[in-house]
Amino acid sequence: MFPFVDGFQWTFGHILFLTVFGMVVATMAVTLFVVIQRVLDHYRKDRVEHVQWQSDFHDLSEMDRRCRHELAGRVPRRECHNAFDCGECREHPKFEKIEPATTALSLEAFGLDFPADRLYHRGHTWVRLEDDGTMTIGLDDLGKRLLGAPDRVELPKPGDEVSVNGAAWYAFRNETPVRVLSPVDGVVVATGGPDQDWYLKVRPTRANPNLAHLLRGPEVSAWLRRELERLQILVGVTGAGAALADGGALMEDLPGAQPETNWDGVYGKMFLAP
Amino acid sequence: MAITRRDLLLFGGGSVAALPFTPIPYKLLDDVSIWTQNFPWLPVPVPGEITLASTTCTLCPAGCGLKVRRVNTRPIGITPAAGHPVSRGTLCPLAFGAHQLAWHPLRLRQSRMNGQDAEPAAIAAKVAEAVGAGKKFAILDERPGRAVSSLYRQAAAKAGGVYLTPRLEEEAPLAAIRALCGEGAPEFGFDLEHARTVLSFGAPLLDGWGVPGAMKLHWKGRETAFIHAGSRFSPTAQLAAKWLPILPGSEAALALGLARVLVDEGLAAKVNGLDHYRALLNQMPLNRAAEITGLKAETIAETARRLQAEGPAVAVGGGDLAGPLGRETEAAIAALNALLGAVGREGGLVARRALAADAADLAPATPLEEADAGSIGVLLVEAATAGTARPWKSIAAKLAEDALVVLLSPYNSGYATFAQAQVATPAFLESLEEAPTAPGAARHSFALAPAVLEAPETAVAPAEFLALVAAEAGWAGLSEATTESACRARAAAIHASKRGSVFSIEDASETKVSEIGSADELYSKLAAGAVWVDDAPAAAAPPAVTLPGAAEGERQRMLTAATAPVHGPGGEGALVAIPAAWTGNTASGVRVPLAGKLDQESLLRALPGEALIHPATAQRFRLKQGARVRVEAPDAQYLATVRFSDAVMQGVVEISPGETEALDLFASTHGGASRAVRVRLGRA
Amino acid sequence: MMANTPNTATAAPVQENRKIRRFGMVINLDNCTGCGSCMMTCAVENNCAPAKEKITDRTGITLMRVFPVNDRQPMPVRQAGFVPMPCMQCEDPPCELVCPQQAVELDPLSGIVDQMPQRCFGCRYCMAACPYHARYFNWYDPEWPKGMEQTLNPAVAPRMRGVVEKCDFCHGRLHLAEDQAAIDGNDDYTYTPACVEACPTQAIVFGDLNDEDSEVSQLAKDPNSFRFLAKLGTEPKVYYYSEHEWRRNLAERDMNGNASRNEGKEA
Amino acid sequence: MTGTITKPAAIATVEKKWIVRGHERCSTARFMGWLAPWIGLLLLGLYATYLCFRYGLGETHLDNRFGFGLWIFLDLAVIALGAGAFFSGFLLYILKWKEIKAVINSAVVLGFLCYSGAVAVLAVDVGQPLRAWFTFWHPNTHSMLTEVTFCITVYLVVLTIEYLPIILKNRKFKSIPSFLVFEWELHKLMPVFAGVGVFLSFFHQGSLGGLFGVMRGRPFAFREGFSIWPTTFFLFVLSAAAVGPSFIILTTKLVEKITGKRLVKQDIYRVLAKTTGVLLTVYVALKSLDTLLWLNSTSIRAGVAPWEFYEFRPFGHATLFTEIVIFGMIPALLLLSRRLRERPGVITLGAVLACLGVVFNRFVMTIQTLALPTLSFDEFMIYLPNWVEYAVFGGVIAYAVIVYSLSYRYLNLFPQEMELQLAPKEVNDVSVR
Repeated sequence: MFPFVDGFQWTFGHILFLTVFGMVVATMAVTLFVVIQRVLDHYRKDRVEHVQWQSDFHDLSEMDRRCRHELAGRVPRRECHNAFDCGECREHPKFEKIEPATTALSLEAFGLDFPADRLYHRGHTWVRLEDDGTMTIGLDDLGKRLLGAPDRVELPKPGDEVSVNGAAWYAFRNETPVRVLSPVDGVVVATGGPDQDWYLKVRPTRANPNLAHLLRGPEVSAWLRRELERLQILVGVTGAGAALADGGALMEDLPGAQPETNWDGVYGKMFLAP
Repeated sequence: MAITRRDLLLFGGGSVAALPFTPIPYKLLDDVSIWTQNFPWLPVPVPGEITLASTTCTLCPAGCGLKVRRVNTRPIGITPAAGHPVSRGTLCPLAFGAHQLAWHPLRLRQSRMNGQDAEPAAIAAKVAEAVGAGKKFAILDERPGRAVSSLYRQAAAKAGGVYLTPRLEEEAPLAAIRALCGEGAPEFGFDLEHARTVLSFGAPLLDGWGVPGAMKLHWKGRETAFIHAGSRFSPTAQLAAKWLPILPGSEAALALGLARVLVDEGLAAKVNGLDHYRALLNQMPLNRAAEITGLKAETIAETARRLQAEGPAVAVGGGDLAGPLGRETEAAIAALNALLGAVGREGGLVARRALAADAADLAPATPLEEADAGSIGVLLVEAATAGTARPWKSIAAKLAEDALVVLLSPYNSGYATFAQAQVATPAFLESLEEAPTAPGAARHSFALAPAVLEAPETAVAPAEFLALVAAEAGWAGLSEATTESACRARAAAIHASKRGSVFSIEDASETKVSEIGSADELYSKLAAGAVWVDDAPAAAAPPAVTLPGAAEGERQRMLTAATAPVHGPGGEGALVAIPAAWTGNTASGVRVPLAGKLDQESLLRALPGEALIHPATAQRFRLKQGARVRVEAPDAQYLATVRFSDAVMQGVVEISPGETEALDLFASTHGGASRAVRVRLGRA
Repeated sequence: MMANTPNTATAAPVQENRKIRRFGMVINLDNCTGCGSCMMTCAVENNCAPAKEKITDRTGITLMRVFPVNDRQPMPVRQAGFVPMPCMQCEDPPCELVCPQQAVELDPLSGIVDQMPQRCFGCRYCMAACPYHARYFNWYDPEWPKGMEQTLNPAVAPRMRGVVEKCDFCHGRLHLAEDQAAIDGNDDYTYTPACVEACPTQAIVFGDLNDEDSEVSQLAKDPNSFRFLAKLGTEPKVYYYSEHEWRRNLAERDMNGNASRNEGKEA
Repeated sequence: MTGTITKPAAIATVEKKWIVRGHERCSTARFMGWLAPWIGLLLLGLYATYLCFRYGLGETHLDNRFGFGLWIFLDLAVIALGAGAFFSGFLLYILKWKEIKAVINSAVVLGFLCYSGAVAVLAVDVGQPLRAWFTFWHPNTHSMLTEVTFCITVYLVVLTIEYLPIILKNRKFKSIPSFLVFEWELHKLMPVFAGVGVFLSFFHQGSLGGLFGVMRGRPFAFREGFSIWPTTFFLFVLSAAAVGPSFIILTTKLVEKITGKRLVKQDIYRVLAKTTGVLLTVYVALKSLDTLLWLNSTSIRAGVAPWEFYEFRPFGHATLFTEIVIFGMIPALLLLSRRLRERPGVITLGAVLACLGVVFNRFVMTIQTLALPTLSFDEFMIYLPNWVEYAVFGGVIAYAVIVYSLSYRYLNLFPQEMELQLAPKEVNDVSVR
């Protein structure tokens, strides 16, 4: 077979055979090489969290990947292909201008507390732009009720960097870890916690932070309605199926009220970390 | 520096990635595959120059010449001896593997008595003690006619005992002829070489009679018609010019039927006693012969006419690998030969030149069957490694109670389970052996088989053991006797006769005995691997032959043998068993280790212990292929494995003898009538 | 690193001036008495071990095998005989084509289909491909009773378990003849395989089919000579001879018509 | 910790953390109970393997006539069924049929198990497995088996690479950032591997057929063809591609049955069933044509009477009828009909018949080919495998079940599982082709 083995004679068969298999093996080797190069590149550029979000987003079910414009009723069916990064989305600017966040507006929040002065991330966090140029990050009301009273939280230390769609902090409820996604890029300047209204204060890493991916104004209501529906289904299927609402409003401590539910699964869905 | 898990992982990963670039995996792969090509447990043959050593096969009575291919002292193969006057450059399959017999797994390396290792001298003392105590002494010599046999006969004479010989099938018809010739008749031999038509009564002329392939070679380029009458579709039957498929046990009826045709049609040669024989033949009309044999009457008539028309013709009795014919059947066949004028004629039965007697003072050779039942108190058996075996029952019947049986054999097999003492003797090729005249041969011969291998130190040659017994028992003249001395005596007798010539295997040269200076010279020639062959029979007037059956009782016995075959109607589940093979497969010795190539590893022969049966017969007994079945004869039974063969006659089961127990099935018929026996089949 | 890789039979390139032989056989079926001497001597010559107890006719190693055959007529008019079957040494061997690792090779000098057990990994594809069932697998390691390994023929290496082997016309003897010829400086040699030497009726004629004058090539051209399954196009170099039609008819499977048989003989 | 025994409950708690987030899986104890008999079977298989390696293949009922037996037959069958992996890869990555995404992970795992299992059995089946690499060192480029060996080896590597991302997606593994990043990048380039897999599969599935088609000495198997490839080459590729989707249907339905969960949407089954239907129709047509050609020309020229092959019981004419009509035409028509495809029962039946068909075809090609006599004095031979052969193969089945069960439990084999868990009814938002 090989030229360096005794008595070898080249034939057409050898040439064809070696060429074909050489090409196959070469293709596979090159591909693997490229993969490894790209992995190293991600490490070099510190894009691990970004990749993680991409990967998680990829794993979300189709139902969970609906475009915000579909939720808001601007388009009948649309699946997001951009990992919820509307700033990078080509289609996004084509839709009508989206209202800015304003206190003047009150949102239909189905008995929940969703102030209109903030921008909402689809991972159930909110961002409030402070006058001093910092941003306050907190858990929205649905997120709070989902976690109830967490056993503990692991917050970043001031000076740590958080990146958009990367982990902002971890909360634990009943031994179930919840990775809460950061709505924005920034450097932590102060930390709050479950006892306070907010969790993190961050200083944006860029002068002009891209906030296009955050929900605001009336679309928050549309999104919230969809989230409550999802929750209903999730709990209905994975749990005992009892009503979550206590006299019309959602209960304060959902896991406490419904311990039989697989909250781990619910958190994965609701906090976009499958 | 702290080592983190990450470091370890990196190190591991890096090592794995780098491994293909080191020689380690390739070296490992290489070494492993080389190991598979040279597994340490595989023997490696030691190279060396191949030399040839001439000797003679002594496993069966045929006495074929052979050369042992050797590397140093190790035998690595067997080659036929070209031009050998007895074997004509042929060998049987077993001979080709015979050089491995010395290492047979059943090899007996230590003499034993009562289940314990014992010195041969102790066994000899025991024998002498028993003889001294008045027990009747006997020696069963499975290979009679040797020079050593004369030592046995001397011993038997000294001890007042008997010297027993087995029945050699090829010799039985010759003995029957001799009986027709009256007192002082010569010994006869078959001269098949010059016959034009040969009718065999079950004799396996093409697959086991004499030396292998002999007939094919004899008849090459000659128009020899070979007619075979037998119940088995054996190779001989398959290759015969004509096969007469007779029912089991009907050989005598066929012989009488043929005789009847010859006599009735005036085709018979001039012989004495035709009148009384006609009285016998009158009771065997052709139709009756046809009915008993299962042949058409015309077939018998045509065969008889053909034998007469296409002479010289000869009938060969003597049974075959399927066991002996009865005495009466042999007589009927001898009578047929007489009627054909084959006695004393070239191409028929020729008178052998007589061989000088070895010594005086010999006990007569008594056929085993003729020994008195229950008479023997001490029995020495010298077992043949291959060759004809007999059912142990036929021996046991002759033994007194508490008889001491001593087996002289290199193997722990055959009669070993019945012997109180076993003397470990040298195996084939390990000691000087001799090959006397092959049974049925027209000329006497004598070959020596020099030792080619070294015998184990513990092995004692039969003659040496006899010397030990003689020393203990005080038999004069025997205690110094050895195989060599006996052979020297035989050589001296041959030299004195000045007859025949000596063929040396080594250089394929022939020397007339008359040209050899001394008896010692003749001996040393023979001892280097040579064979002496007597001169051709002298032309002489045919002896006067008298047909058998002069006495009414004898006629009655012959008629009974012919008309009471075993295949008649029997009870439900009855059928006839015949042995499917005799020589080689079963013996008091062992099978050649590689013999499995012929039966176990191929379908050439029936496997020992198999019961061949026609599928239709099997269906009658609801037997499946491969089933274990109990074959029950009147006073013996045997467990066999069923194998279907549509070449087997319906209502017949062919037993391929595995152990001597299989032969016991046929023991009840052994002495007299036939080798066919009525049996029942039962589930194992 | 790979210096010790399995041996290669292709080592010696064909020297231009060397005589090219086509060793072959003509087996006279009329002479075969089915005694089995060829099988025994073959086993001895080629260092086949005595069979283990579990071995049957379907798992044994009989490089030369004698098959009992008959004309499939009912008894007692049936005619029967024997067919000794060594490897047919096909000129276009189907086994060589299929072996994935070149453990089978048609020797260009002798025309013998060589089997290299040292290289064989025992896939048994060649056994499936051989229509003559001439290939045998070592289902176990060979085992000799204690001491019997002394009787091994030094010209032939015993095979290990898990490899295929077959008749190679006594390659050991050929090599001895070749070595002797090389010493003598004489390329005009022949030799005798063990089975040919052993056959008591001299039913096997062996020699160089390329040599027009040899007995074997004369016999091969005899109208009574035939080859088995000639229609498959394997071009066996083992011919058979019989003066009996029923034996010659064994060459091909019965097509319920005689025409095809004749075609088969010509092919 | 020293000296204390970890309590089962603690094990269960830890074990749960490996399960994909949100997947409902049975208790640890129940899972162990399910695995136990399979582990037993695996151990039996390992014991039988030991027997073969220690004493030799004489421990099986294989013989010189049936050098190929149960193992090779089932290997061929399993490799044909495992073709679902390459063919669904082809549909998803090359033809971009997105629906296939719902089963691709399961298909890859099945493919990996089929191929690795087949290779494991082969390692027992060959007499000298330690010399198997000689094929790479001294390959006979004319041998179909060389091609098979090369392709299967490389394809097994491809399948391993395809399996890797699925494993790395395990909840625990993906929490390791480097695993996650590697998985992500590998996943992005998966179409390259899928393409290589398709190429390799095409050749080795074909060469497996060629294995028999080139055997000139076996007129029952021998086929003429195009260039170096006999017709069986193409028939094997086609039949493997045809039943691959059916096998995915069957395995998925079986997993659904065992777990009591819905794992893929009905329309996925319909797409797969239709694929089988179309390909099987083409296959049956070509197979029939090939059979006619072979009976009327190829076999006659090889000296065998056209119908003699079917004169040996138990392989009568019914064999041919069963292979082509019952296991070919009927499932092809069942799955081809849009109306019949609407009924899940019909899909199951069609898929079962199609899979049986390919298994039966492989059986005929291996076992019947070897059972039939070639020489005029040959006997037709029967071969029955012994327990060692069954046990070794059973061990491989057990291995496959165990690995698949672990994969199902800890990996996301069916991406639609969660969605279907939540969906109160059929969600028909994927357009049906």
